[in-house]
Amino acid sequence: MELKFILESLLFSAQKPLSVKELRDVLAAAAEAEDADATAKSLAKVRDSELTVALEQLASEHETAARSYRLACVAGAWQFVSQPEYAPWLKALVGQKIRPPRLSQPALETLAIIAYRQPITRAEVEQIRGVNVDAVMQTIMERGLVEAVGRAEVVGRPPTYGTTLLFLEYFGLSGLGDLPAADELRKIVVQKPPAPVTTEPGLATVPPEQLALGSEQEKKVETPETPATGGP
Amino acid sequence: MELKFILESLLFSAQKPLSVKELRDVLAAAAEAEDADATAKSLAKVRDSELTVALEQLASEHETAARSYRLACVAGAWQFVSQPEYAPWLKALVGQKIRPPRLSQPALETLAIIAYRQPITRAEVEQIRGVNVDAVMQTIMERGLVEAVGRAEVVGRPPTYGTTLLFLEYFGLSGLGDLPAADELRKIVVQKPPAPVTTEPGLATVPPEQLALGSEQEKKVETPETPATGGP
Amino acid sequence: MAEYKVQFEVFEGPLDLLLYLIKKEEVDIYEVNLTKLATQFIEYIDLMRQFDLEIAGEFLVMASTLMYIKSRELLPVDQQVAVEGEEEGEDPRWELIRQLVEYKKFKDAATQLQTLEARQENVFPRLPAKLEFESTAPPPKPDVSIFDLLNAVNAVLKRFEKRDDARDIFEDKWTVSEKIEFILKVIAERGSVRFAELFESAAGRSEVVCTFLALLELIRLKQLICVQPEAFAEIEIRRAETAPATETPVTDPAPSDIAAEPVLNQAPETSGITEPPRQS
Repeated sequence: MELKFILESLLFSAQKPLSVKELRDVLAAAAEAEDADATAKSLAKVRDSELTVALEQLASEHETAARSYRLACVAGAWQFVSQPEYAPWLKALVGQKIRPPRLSQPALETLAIIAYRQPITRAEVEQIRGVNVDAVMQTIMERGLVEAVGRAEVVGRPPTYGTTLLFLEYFGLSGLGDLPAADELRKIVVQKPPAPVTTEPGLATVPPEQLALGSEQEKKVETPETPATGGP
Repeated sequence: MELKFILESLLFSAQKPLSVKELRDVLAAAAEAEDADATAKSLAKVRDSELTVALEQLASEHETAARSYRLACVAGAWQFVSQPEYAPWLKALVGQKIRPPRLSQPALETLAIIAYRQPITRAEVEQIRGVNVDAVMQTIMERGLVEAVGRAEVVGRPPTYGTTLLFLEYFGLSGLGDLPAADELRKIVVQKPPAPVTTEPGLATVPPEQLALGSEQEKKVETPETPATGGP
Repeated sequence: MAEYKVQFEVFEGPLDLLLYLIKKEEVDIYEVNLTKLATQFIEYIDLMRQFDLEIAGEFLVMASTLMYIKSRELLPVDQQVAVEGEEEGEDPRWELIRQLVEYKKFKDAATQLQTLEARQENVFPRLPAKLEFESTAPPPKPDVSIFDLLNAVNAVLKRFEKRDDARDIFEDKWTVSEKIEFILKVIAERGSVRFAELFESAAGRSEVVCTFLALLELIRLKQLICVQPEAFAEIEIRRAETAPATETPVTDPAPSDIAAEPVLNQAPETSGITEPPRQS
């Protein structure tokens, strides 16, 4: 019996999404059952990496099968979900999905900044958006999408913010690496100075030449002195 | 979009087996939705024989796929079921103590207010918390911790909310009188809304003594008992 | 006028307005004529003024930055550096363009999040019927305790108090540090105390809050722990074993009969709260 099918049967029957750790626990529990057979016992101490490989293989098999559902990893937990195009009938079956109202544009922008740049102070977010973000921060914190995660090591030790698990769930992301255009925007995060974060937003932001841009634009970035304007 | 995939998505997401008639009803309901597209409308009056053909084809496809589950028809109702050989792990899954996700701080605060002030309208909760509570109310209602209990006798007759038995279980309380420091929160005066009064908070909230209390607890609230612990 | 107002409010800030103006010009951010942009921006602000619209401070700050850039542009190139005495890289034009590029990227990311948000509305998780096997284990204990609720109460009280200054105008007689002393004294004398007792003598909201904060602080500092000997039993406060792993006996002056009760005493590493043993 293959591990992947065992995992599949678990995810198929589970009442909620299961993380790798939870799956591992179930396998361990099954191995300890009185009537555990050789297969069950052999999976007593399966490694997380093996589980992840099996899960990813499963997901790709289901993707290939192109049926009306797929195996998805959301916020680090795996579950079967329907493909969005079948929503009209599922709505008729189970009723409209209960979801909080959609987020406003300012809320989405603020969330995007926090998601890619976390941990980040409020001042830094304001610097990027160019406006005060008090109200919008309250909204997204209230909705549990963002939380205080620590304090910046600068004068005043202002709180820093990050996204929550609920954020990943809300947008159906498996993790922060799954953020759209993550490669491009997260480059900024990686290149941020590791320790002493600063509230001086100019410093916390990477120097211009590190902004990931198309090669053509990059060239232009490196020579900002050339006035783009026509001069007097 | 093929009929069989639509049926598949329904059976895959349904919590119980669905008969051909039930499936037909769902298709008919989807066809009547305001935003029904051409496909949805075309399935308004699909014949039972068509459905049966599609279902049988689905079942045979899943049989061929030989995964850990299959589509079965039992007593005229269709459902996806797991293959019996995975029972050892499914038993372990059911036996696992999987904790429901933690409640967020906003959810806890909202719960606290409802617990102490029930029955209470949403507007009153918002007044105490000072923020919109739509999203958070939805969460705690979905979790079965709070339910609508009636309507306030004011203009608009907005629904009032109270905590459920599950709430008591969840927090390990024997009754509402077990809520700590109860008097303090009950005393908070809610200001009347400035504009046309929609809810009269004072009326919608029961005085503390009317909250269902066990007789023993009632005594505690009124006359602090002698400490149970031995003196020095 | 109302129509204009709607239009103005579409812009979420000066950067948003600038991006809009650039987009209208159909040029790349890097190729935009900043002098022209400055003129357009300021015209826009003037328009807002004419309609007596409230102009957010951020727009005015941006307007002055743009004016500054524009005025620099008017100077001959060889005088610019000399006059400003700026080092290279402090060019305000560059700073503005960098800011715009960065903001644009996040604005695009926000649009993608919006797409994901809409998509999630149409994704339905499989919710199978509950499996039934003969021996069902007791339901899981939720990962929450009465203290989570108490914390929440406390947060509400605190915030309410802040907003409530108009009604209760009397001095707070209580401080958290006093209450910390009080609790420590009681515990030192008696070994343990029932949770409710700590609040019985409280005269008002502020005292409850102070006592509660003091208690939370002591728990946080691992001075005290809260235990609930069994489900539905009263919560007790007692001194925390400083080294829970090694079971060092505490110097407890008066070990009461309650202290002798069996207690599932886990190390109070996170919340200091000990969960009651599950009855099954």
